[in-house]
Amino acid sequence: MNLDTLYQEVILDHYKNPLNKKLSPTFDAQVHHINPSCGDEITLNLTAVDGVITAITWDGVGCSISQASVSIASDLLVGKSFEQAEAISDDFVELMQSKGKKVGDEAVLEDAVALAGVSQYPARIKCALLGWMAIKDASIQAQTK
Amino acid sequence: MNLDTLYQEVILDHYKNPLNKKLSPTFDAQVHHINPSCGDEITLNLTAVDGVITAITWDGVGCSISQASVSIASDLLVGKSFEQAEAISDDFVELMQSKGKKVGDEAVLEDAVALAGVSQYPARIKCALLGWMAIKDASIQAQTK
Amino acid sequence: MTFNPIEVRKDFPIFTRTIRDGKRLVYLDSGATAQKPQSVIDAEVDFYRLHNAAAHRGAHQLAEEATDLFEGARAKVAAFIGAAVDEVVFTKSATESLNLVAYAMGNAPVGNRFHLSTGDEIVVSQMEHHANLIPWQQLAARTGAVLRWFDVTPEGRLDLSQIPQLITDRTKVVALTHQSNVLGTINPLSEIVAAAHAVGAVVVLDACQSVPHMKVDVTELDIDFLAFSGHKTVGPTGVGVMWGRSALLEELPPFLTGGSMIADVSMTTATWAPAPAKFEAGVPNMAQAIGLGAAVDYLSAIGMDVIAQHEHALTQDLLAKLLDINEVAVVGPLNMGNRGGAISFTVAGIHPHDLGQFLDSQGIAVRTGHHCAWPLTRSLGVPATTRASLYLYNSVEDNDALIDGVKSAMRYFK
Amino acid sequence: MTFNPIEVRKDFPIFTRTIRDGKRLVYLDSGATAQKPQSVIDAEVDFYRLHNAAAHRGAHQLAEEATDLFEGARAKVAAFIGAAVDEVVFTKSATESLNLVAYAMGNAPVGNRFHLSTGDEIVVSQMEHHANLIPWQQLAARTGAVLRWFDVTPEGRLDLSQIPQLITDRTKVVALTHQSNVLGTINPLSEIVAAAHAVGAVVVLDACQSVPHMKVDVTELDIDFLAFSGHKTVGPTGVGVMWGRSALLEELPPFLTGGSMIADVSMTTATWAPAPAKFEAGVPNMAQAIGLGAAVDYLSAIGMDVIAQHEHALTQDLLAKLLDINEVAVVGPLNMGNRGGAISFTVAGIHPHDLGQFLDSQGIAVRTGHHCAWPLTRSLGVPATTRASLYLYNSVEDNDALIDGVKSAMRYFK
Ligand SMILES: Cc1ncc(COP(=O)(O)O)c(C=O)c1O
Ligand SMILES: Cc1ncc(COP(=O)(O)O)c(C=O)c1O
Repeated sequence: MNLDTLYQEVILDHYKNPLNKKLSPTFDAQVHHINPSCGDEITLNLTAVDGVITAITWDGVGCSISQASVSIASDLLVGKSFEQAEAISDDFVELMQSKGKKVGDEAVLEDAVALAGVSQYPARIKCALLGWMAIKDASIQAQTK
Repeated sequence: MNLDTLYQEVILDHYKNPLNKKLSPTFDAQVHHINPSCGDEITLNLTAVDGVITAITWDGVGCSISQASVSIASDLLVGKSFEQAEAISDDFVELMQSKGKKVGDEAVLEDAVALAGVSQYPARIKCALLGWMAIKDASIQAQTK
Repeated sequence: MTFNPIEVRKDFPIFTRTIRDGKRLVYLDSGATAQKPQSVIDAEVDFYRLHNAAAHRGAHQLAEEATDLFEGARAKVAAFIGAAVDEVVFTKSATESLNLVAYAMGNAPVGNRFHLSTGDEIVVSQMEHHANLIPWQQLAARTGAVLRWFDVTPEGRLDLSQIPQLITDRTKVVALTHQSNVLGTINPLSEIVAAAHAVGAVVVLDACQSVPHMKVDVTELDIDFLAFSGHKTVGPTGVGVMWGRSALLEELPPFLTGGSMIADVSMTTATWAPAPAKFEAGVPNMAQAIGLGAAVDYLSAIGMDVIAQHEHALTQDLLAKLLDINEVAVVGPLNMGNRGGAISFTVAGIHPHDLGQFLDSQGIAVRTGHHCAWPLTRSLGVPATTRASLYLYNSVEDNDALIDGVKSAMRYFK
Repeated sequence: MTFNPIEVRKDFPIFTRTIRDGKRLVYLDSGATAQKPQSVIDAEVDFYRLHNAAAHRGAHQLAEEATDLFEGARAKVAAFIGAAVDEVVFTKSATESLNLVAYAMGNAPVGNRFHLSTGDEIVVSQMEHHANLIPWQQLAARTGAVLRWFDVTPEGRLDLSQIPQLITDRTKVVALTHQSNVLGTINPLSEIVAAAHAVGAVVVLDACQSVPHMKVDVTELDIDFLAFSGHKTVGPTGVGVMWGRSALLEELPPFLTGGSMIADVSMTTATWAPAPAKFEAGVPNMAQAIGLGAAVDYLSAIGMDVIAQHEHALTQDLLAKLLDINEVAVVGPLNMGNRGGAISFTVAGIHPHDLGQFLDSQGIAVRTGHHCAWPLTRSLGVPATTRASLYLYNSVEDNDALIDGVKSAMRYFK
């Protein structure tokens, strides 16, 4: 296995220049998630209008995988309805659990397909999912508000 | 190892016709001992006059080794002072822990040397010691009475 | 039937050795611990030689491999007992598993469904192994709950007529053995489980003597917690299983605390990871869990039904031969319905300890004593018995060796 | 010095394998778990192949042999730490050992010296592993006692100036790590032990990171309880040790209850066997205890002083080389006094998890994260670090491989 399949250029770019990494002053839901196995933490704000996610902002510490993944997700899922976001998120989880057997549908996952290599490193899957789980959690909270 | 070194004639004789196996109505100390690993139990009465053991009687259930051993001890230690009894008892414990390397001093231990073979069967040492430990315990109680 | 215990024995290296100066090993003590097939030994050895690292604790290749093997073992065990993967908790033994459930309940705060206090009752039976009795005695003492129990009939069965008196609105836990390690009795569960669930109680099953010997499916049994030991299941020592329904594991507080079982920790507080991690503090007994995975693979390849059938036939054979000897009294059911291969007996005039010693001199390994079920043996008036317990590697020749041994002992101690 | 880690490595079969497509295994994660020499593996295998039976539970030859081997292992471990044989209790892990002490104290009735209640205090430190922190948090919560702690100075030492404030008449327990698994700090004990004993408190030592790496003598240290894990001591997984002073073990109530730890049992009550049996309920982890016996034999044959010296030199070498890199910051003492071979560090601009992953791609195994000492890493402002931990099979070439790896990672993640 080549490390470059894990650390694709896209990932390192997002890591160095993360999108939406600045908590918005207002939000419909705010969540704080932790990865207890490595200590990474993230705080994430989500705003929605009429069932459509209009803003995801976040702050946190973590490895390149977790930071790039939330950066990608916070861009990809904005403008999507909660249903669409959930479907995309499910696709992403499936990709992560594929043990290197899937490449991901770029039409759906866009930049997130760059994380496909993570599925070959079981210990890193939680890193890649941290942000997505936070968004999922925030979506539920925003919807039940 | 030959089983006959364990089950000497003397032992089987004592087992079939145990000495002093009938609790006396009076006593200076009564103790109840249990072997928790096999469930054997013994009740033992001890009487002493002026520091000399004058009677040991007992009742209980147990294997041939435990029954023969208490039968022998209840005979051997009567007429001995507490100090003498303790010294003999110490000799017997040493014999039991000798892993087959000692034969025992017949002048001191008399019939109890027949139990020498027990020392080669670690799981049976507790059986052989049950009665002796009861006598030791009863002696202490009688002395501190 | 293609099953042949003599062939099976070849998988177990211990049968290549001899006992007491050259005698064939006749191992009739599997109720205490089972022998190990080479595949189980190899699984442990391979782990140490090739993949040893702390599971769940490293981003390096060895740690990944260790994690995969460890979690793979969990999946195997889960499939073996019909459970979901995350419901299987690795412990060090059935004893720890049962203590885990009892202590964790003791940790439940007011409002938690497992919280116990005065007025609550815990129901066990008189045929419990100490491991499924003392933890509940202690829990009762700590919480003020009352311990009640099923009696055992003279023929060695649970007295099911007591269900209505025993299992009431006050009952919170019913903890029962699936198969008695002394009597061989297999307890019928459906009526008890239904009664327990009707009053909102949970059923904890001590499956130490059933999981190794027959197909046990936690879903079919409809129980709530189950415990068994690896070492009695042709697996390694130092590993056991605690299974619990996932909804219950979510509510049950943890037992051992420490590394890898937390969600968050400060100097004064901690929160918990989801099960099974919540119940597996510390670097786990990886090699042993992996060995247990190989053990259930081994048993599954033969088939638990085949094993149960074999043991059933052997037990019937041995019971009949024992009862042919006038001096022998069997302690436990004489009929083969709901009866497993643990056979306890006494021989008039010979103390079990002496009989065991004599049998040992013939190469025959049995267990003697109260078998860690002292209240039972006392209530039956036999403080000690001799127990032969059968397993897949035993054969009719083993039974015959035992019968010969008993007869020789009767001559020896005449 | 005749000690040569390259020769030592030949005793450990795992070093014959390669990592990530043919790279040499550079194992710098012994703080998480140590690799196993062949002699340890053989001891476990021999037990299963030749002597497997339930120790203390049978009058047959296999049971005798199993008992001898198991008790022989206890004697070896006792000698290894300067203890009396009956003071050594086999557990499944250090985590269980520490939980044992905490839960057993929680079981102590009023009047027992271990009984805790409101007004009592338990003292730990900010550098504890979760295994020596959460059990005490929980005990405090259950009993009403208060948890207090030593702070850690910026250079990673205990702040001993707090002794008079922390250890007072209210103190019942002082539970401390001997060597920090994150910082490598070896805590000086004499002053703390003296202060604790002066107020009648007991000292519980978490020796997970000291017993494997240096001569530890419980009598010299004058402590009261000690815990360590087999798997970090080149021993098997699934075994740990709880040592306690014999007079204290006599008074301490049991923890796990079940078979082989009783004096007498009825349906509603039980009394206990003397230690160590009192603390070893159930069929024990025999093969693992025996493997641990072989492990301490292996270490003793080399000599703990030789091992400590070797690690000292290696640590000094690695610290110097790491500090030569501008981007590296070491978390923990920089001077070698009272400092062991766990070196945590950060590299500016690279998250530890990414560094660990990169090093893994080079065959180098390290650990990353909070190392189960989250309150410590948070207090130091480094939620995660990379940790290299050294042991007897490591060499200067391993250090150099790590340094090369760190430098390459800096280029990779530039
Ligand atoms: C200092 C310290 N204490 C306790 C533990 C817990 O040991 P185990 O996980 O083997 O129970 C460890 C290792 O994880 C440790 O490093
Ligand atoms: C019915 C039963 N329950 C519990 C146990 C305890 O199992 P372990 O000693 O493996 O923890 C045993 C075996 O000793 C048993 O036979």
